[in-house]
Amino acid sequence: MKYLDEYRDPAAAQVLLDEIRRVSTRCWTLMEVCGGQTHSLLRHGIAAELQGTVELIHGPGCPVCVTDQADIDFACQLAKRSDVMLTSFGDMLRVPGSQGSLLDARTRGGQVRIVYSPLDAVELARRQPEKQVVFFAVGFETTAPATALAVKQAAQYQLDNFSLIVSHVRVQPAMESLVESPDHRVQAFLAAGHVCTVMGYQSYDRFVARYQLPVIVTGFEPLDLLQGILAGIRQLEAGEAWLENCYSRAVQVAGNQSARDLVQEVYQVSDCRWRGFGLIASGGLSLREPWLRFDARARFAECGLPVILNSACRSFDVMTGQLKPPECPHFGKQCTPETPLGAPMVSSEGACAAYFRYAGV
Amino acid sequence: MKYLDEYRDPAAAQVLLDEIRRVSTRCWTLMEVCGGQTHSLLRHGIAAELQGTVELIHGPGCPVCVTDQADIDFACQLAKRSDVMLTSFGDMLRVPGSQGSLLDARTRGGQVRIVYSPLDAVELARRQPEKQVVFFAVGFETTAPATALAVKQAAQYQLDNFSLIVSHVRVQPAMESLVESPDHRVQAFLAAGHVCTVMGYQSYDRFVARYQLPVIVTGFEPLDLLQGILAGIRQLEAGEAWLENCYSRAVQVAGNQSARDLVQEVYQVSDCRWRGFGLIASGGLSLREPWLRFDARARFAECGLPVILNSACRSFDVMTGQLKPPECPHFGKQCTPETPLGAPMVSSEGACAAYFRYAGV
Amino acid sequence: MCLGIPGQLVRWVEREGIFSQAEIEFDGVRRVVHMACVTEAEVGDYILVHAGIAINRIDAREAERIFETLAEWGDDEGWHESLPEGGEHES
Amino acid sequence: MCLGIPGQLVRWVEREGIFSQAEIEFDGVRRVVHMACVTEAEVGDYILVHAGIAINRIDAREAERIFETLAEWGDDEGWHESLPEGGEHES
Amino acid sequence: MENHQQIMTSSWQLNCPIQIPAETDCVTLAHGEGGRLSRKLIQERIISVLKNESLETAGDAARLPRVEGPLALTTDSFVVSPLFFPGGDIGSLAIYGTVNDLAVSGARPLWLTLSLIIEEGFPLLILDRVLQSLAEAALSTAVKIVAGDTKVVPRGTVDGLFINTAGVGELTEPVPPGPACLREGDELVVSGPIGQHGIAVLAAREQLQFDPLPHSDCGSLLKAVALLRGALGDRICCLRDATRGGVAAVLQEWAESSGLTLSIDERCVPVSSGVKGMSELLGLDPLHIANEGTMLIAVRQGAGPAAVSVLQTLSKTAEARVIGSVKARGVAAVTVKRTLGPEQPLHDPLGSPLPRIC
Amino acid sequence: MENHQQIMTSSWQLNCPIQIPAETDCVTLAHGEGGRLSRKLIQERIISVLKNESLETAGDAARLPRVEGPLALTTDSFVVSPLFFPGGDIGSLAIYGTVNDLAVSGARPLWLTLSLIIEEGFPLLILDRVLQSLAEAALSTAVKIVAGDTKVVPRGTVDGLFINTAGVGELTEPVPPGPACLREGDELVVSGPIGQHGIAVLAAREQLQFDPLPHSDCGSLLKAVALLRGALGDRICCLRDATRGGVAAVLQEWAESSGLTLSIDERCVPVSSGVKGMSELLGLDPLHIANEGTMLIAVRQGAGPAAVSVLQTLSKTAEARVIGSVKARGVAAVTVKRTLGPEQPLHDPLGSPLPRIC
Ligand code: SF4
Ligand code: SF4
Ligand SMILES: [Mg+2]
Ligand SMILES: [Mg+2]
Ligand SMILES: [Mg+2]
Ligand SMILES: [Mg+2]
Ligand SMILES: [Mg+2]
Ligand SMILES: [Mg+2]
Ligand SMILES: [Mg+2]
Ligand SMILES: [Mg+2]
Ligand SMILES: [Mg+2]
Ligand SMILES: [Mg+2]
Repeated sequence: MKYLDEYRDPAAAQVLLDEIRRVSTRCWTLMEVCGGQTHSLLRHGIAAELQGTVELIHGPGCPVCVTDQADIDFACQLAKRSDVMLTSFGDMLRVPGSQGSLLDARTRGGQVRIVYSPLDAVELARRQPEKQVVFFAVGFETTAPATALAVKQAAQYQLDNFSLIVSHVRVQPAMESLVESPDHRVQAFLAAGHVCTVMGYQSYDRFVARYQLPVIVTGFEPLDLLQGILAGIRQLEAGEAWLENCYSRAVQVAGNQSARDLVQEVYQVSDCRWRGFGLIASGGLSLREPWLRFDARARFAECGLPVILNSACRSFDVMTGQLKPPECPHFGKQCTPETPLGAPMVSSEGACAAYFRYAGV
Repeated sequence: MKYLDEYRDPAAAQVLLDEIRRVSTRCWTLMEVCGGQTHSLLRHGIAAELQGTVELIHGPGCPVCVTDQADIDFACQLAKRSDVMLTSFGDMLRVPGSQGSLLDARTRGGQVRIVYSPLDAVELARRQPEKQVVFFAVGFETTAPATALAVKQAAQYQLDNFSLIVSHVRVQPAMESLVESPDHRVQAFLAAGHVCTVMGYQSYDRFVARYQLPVIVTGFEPLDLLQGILAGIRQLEAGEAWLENCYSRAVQVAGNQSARDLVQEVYQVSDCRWRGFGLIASGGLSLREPWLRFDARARFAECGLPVILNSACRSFDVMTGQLKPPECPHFGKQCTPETPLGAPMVSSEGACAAYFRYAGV
Repeated sequence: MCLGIPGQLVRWVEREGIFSQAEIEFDGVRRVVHMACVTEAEVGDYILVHAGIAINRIDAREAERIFETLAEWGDDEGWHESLPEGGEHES
Repeated sequence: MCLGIPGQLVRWVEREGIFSQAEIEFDGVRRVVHMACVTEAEVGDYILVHAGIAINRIDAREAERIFETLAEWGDDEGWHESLPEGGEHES
Repeated sequence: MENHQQIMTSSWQLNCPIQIPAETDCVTLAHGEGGRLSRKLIQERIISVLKNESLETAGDAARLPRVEGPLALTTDSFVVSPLFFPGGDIGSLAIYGTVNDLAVSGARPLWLTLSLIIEEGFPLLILDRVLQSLAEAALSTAVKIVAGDTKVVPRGTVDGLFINTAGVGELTEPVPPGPACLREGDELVVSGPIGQHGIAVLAAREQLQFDPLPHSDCGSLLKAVALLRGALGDRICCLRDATRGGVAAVLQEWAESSGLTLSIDERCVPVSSGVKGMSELLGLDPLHIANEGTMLIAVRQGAGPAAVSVLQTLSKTAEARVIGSVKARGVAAVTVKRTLGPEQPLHDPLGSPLPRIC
Repeated sequence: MENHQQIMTSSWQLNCPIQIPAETDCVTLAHGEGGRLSRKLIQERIISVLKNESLETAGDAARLPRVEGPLALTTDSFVVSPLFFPGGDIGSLAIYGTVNDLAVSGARPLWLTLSLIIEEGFPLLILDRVLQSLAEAALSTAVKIVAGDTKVVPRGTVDGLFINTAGVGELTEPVPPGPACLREGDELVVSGPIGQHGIAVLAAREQLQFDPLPHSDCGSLLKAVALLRGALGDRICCLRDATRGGVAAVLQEWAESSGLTLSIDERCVPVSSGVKGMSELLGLDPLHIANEGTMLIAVRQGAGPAAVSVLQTLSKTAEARVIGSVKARGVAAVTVKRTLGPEQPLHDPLGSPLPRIC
């Protein structure tokens, strides 16, 4: 496929690998922010090739992993109501809340349906006016334009049977909270390419200036990742820290203005509980006033549930790069994809799942 | 089984048969009012044995057969609503309305459930408060106490999710309408035993006096039927016409006062459309004022449907004794239990079905 | 019409009002039947049951009549002279 | 995170407002994608699609850069002297 | 969680005697999708209970030794609701049903395949119980389950659990020739009281609240058939387990195959008192009600009493009776004598009998 | 009646290319209850389409001739949703699935049993269509359906139609010994492009609105297996149709059976362009996606190219490729080489892959 296959070319990758090895005088520590990058690094054998040359640590960039358990519990509660059809991306189905996952809720009789797009959920609501269709809106800024568009379409169609559980999170506040921690080890960031496709990367100017850490906007294919790693190491070797875009075929400096306008119109920035992190100031999105009628929390106010947190999981440490998944005492023992203790083991993007799959146990 | 098996004794039956043959000087025409009697006469071989001695013609006594198509259509409509569980006796399921039977409605997605007793439907309503449980209340006066009791229990339990489609019919007005017809051939009636168990038989005094026809209260087992037939023939041979009770182990003159009170409290006599007959004055029951909140017609007022009558079926003639089922031009041809043109072919008590089953085609 | 089956009352479950119930045995199987209309029955009585409710007690005395009559006919060479009443008479 | 796949715009279905849509081809299969955020694309352009909506056009010129760089490295014996920029620079 | 538990158990009628703990494990879609969980389910819950070599080494198909005689092959799907009923369950039924079909066809049952279709959310404890019962029935009839398949389907697309078994047997001489060989004078024998299975399942499913619940006759006919064939040899015309449609359906099929009239006397047909009571109450005819361990046998003229006395030596068939005979084709294909008069045609029911009140 | 029609068709996904007239006849419970309607359904809709003697004369079991060689026995239930998908339907699938299981086990397929579980309300026209497709598949693979069973279950207790087939075959020498015989150096061959069935069904079921819909590879492997066995003889170690769990699941099972590591190169595995595009878009790995007419073959060292060139003479397997080999047991049971570096463990999926966006 054009714009995919050529970025997986082994010979080209080998050239970049060699160059990374050549320029590295020591083993730098880079954090790839996005779970998709983590998977690609492992899947394509890059992490293994770079062992000893670069230390790659995994960032908080899996929206499924950081979705608050209380939101999952709420979604499960709604799914069990006979009048509700709960829709979400396939990713969310196996992530455990405090009382099981959405897949468990379906196994116990709840109605849960996978959609490819939030707009498909709007279509379901149009076709089934007797059902309350609830879309569980997880995802970073990349996904927010799609759910914002869904809200606007639902409003245009005057649907009163469509609502959202908004669990959108914002990636940059999480990066900030991470580097504010005194014991963080990150020396450079590979910023999440598709978030930047939507949001651009101007907002990292202040971040770079304040923390003096290189930030490289990076894509997802092997060549993209290697290019991002190489750029980061060059900055580090040169003792520099600036903002660099290594994913220029998909990312412009101001991002996608229409998409940003859409997000801006429907959502506002708000504080947000991140699973494994706790409350992050400005860490999420919530619906603005005119769209509150599409908020599932308001529509089904009676369904709130207390949260039971699972304290055994070390996901905070894993997602802040303190701990590699195999170093977690539960990894591969009590915690496997069949019996996950935490979200990073269950999401297809989670770092623990990536290690479990690709690194072999 | 006590009070069943001894009344099926072949030797005793033979004695009665012989006696009937002995006393008959000509072939009298008796109508057994009740479909249960029709089936028993055929099933136990009595009709065959008496061929040439007595002509037995079949009366309108199958409540399933005479239930108005409009009521069936209404029941089918309700069954298809997702919030309704339609309950009825097994007998009703195969009877065709103008758009198919309840079994068809279920095949097309409607929720239809067989109950043994109307009181079981009340229990279902108690256990499933999220469903509207509708009981399709067919039957003669025998069944009315059970459905009246169901209404009273539902009121006591304060159920707002239980209602009835009342299609109860009264047997005596139908007998009257039948003998009012100038071309009727009935010389004596075997009155329906279990209706009399509830209602007694005082009300036949006037009937006998007016029409000068013997009326014999008759049970359902072979000896009961033979005894009733014998009694009728004796009256006819003696040129008499009076009211006689040949089912005295189950029927008292005033019937069952508690059961009558119950019926009286919940229902009032009303005009009623009988399938195959048309409107019969005082031919049915309807709920009295204080119980109208249990009327499914009121609760689901928007579900009414126009009636399409099937004009090919000769059920009126069959049920008034004008036509033996095999004489109907459709019998066994277009009209079989699989493809019934009329209710008498489909109800397990219907005269056409009885002939189809027991008399062989 | 109106399938009515006799069974024997083996136990009262509840004797009051519209919820009164008793256990009735039908040739080896028992079922709890609504008794609101036959409140005066006693254990051992045979009850006629229709659609889950009792509609009458079986009158054991009356139930014998036909057999007594038949027995008479059988005993009596000239039974057909003294024709038995098939049932009680109400004019 | 945020699986974004490039596909080629083969046909506009609707070009107006929040309901605008186009048919996008991904290696042999096509799907109608919501285009509200990429209204300026033309037939033949490659579009980055995420969760059923277009989030950007692929910049064909920028896409070549890495290969040009690699080609230069390959041509030039002393390529490691003239280190290429990995990407554009924003300070 | 009370509501939760209710949702879980309300969608099919288990009628299972064991209490399900609220936290019990359930079958999930992943159990049926060919990965680790699938293999775990099959290894730990199925093969371990049904243990035998062929099943353990089976890849796509079981490899079996050669068979001397000609073969018999049969299949049945079991969709009974509720899964547990007095006298049996879907597991034992799935074995006995197929074993009986082979036995009445004149074959020695050898191997069975077992295919499970399980609804997502089905409790594993209940599955274990079904498999245990199935394994016991297989052991008692000495058949081996040599190949299997397990599918898990999404909630709402199957009612709890369906089971299919297919069976291979070796035909042993003399193979009963079948209903086409019937001739006038042949005698009809039923191996025991009829209608028990159908009534037991109906009472349990419709929650008719009868007590004691009638017991199904669900069980193996292997021994009875073996004894009978040993004693009567080629005087046996045909045998048939009287399942769906009851004795009436078997009579109907035999009458059609032979072109003759099959005639029975209702008063000779054994009916247990519970079945009799419930049939009267619900307006049903035991001749139309299903059996799962009772068969009809046609034997040559005069051999009826011998068949009965052989069967009566086994407790399961102690109430065997001659119930009728084969006659020249009369008005009807099947006739029944009841209280009085000439024989009545025995009607072929349209669908399963529904309980009725009038 | 519009609402009516909607209720009727909404409860299962037919995806059937023919338009169902509103007044079409449906399967009713009575069709499954052993009476007249049952016999009519079986005679007129099933036997007439599948016509062969055994089925017509079958009572409880089919009587079949003796078989010379040892036997193979297999079963599968087919629960695919939707019933019709591009490239096949549940009917053809039920034949090819079982025929393929016999073929890859080294057997010549002889006889099949056919068991239908039908939901009340299922349109007869659709049933006819399925049976027609099934009959054609049986004809094309020269297997006979000799015994059957039909159950109709109440509305809501099954999703339209499930089919079980069980198959009997005669093993022919040399029987491929199976994965336990694998040794280092043996080569792994895939018979064609992978993932087509799973992607076709997923796209049709979830109504993902892709166009053109990818086609399933649903079809018979009989010819390919026969050619291959003829050409390679005992150089074939084992064969397996890569159904549920895809190629990855077969590799995993073979690695477990042999105790060795099976190692493949992703870039050698044929994937059609439609499957590739959809897999990328939905975040799925074709190695985990089901096939229904594509097999994995293990052959002795050096025999891979011969296997491929034999297979390439058939159009169905024209894209056969050597994809890997057997090695001493390393870190992982199954490994895959992708873009760079050492081999990656190929993970065994937990349940079927779900489409994902992140
Ligand atoms: S291995 Fe499991 S318990 Fe440990 S951090 Fe990962 S998800 Fe949490
Ligand atoms: S045979 Fe059919 S058409 Fe004729 S009267 Fe009876 S029910 Fe009606
Ligand atoms: Mg296989
Ligand atoms: Mg069978
Ligand atoms: Mg069978
Ligand atoms: Mg299988
Ligand atoms: Mg269910
Ligand atoms: Mg059988
Ligand atoms: Mg198989
Ligand atoms: Mg298979
Ligand atoms: Mg069968
Ligand atoms: Mg369904």
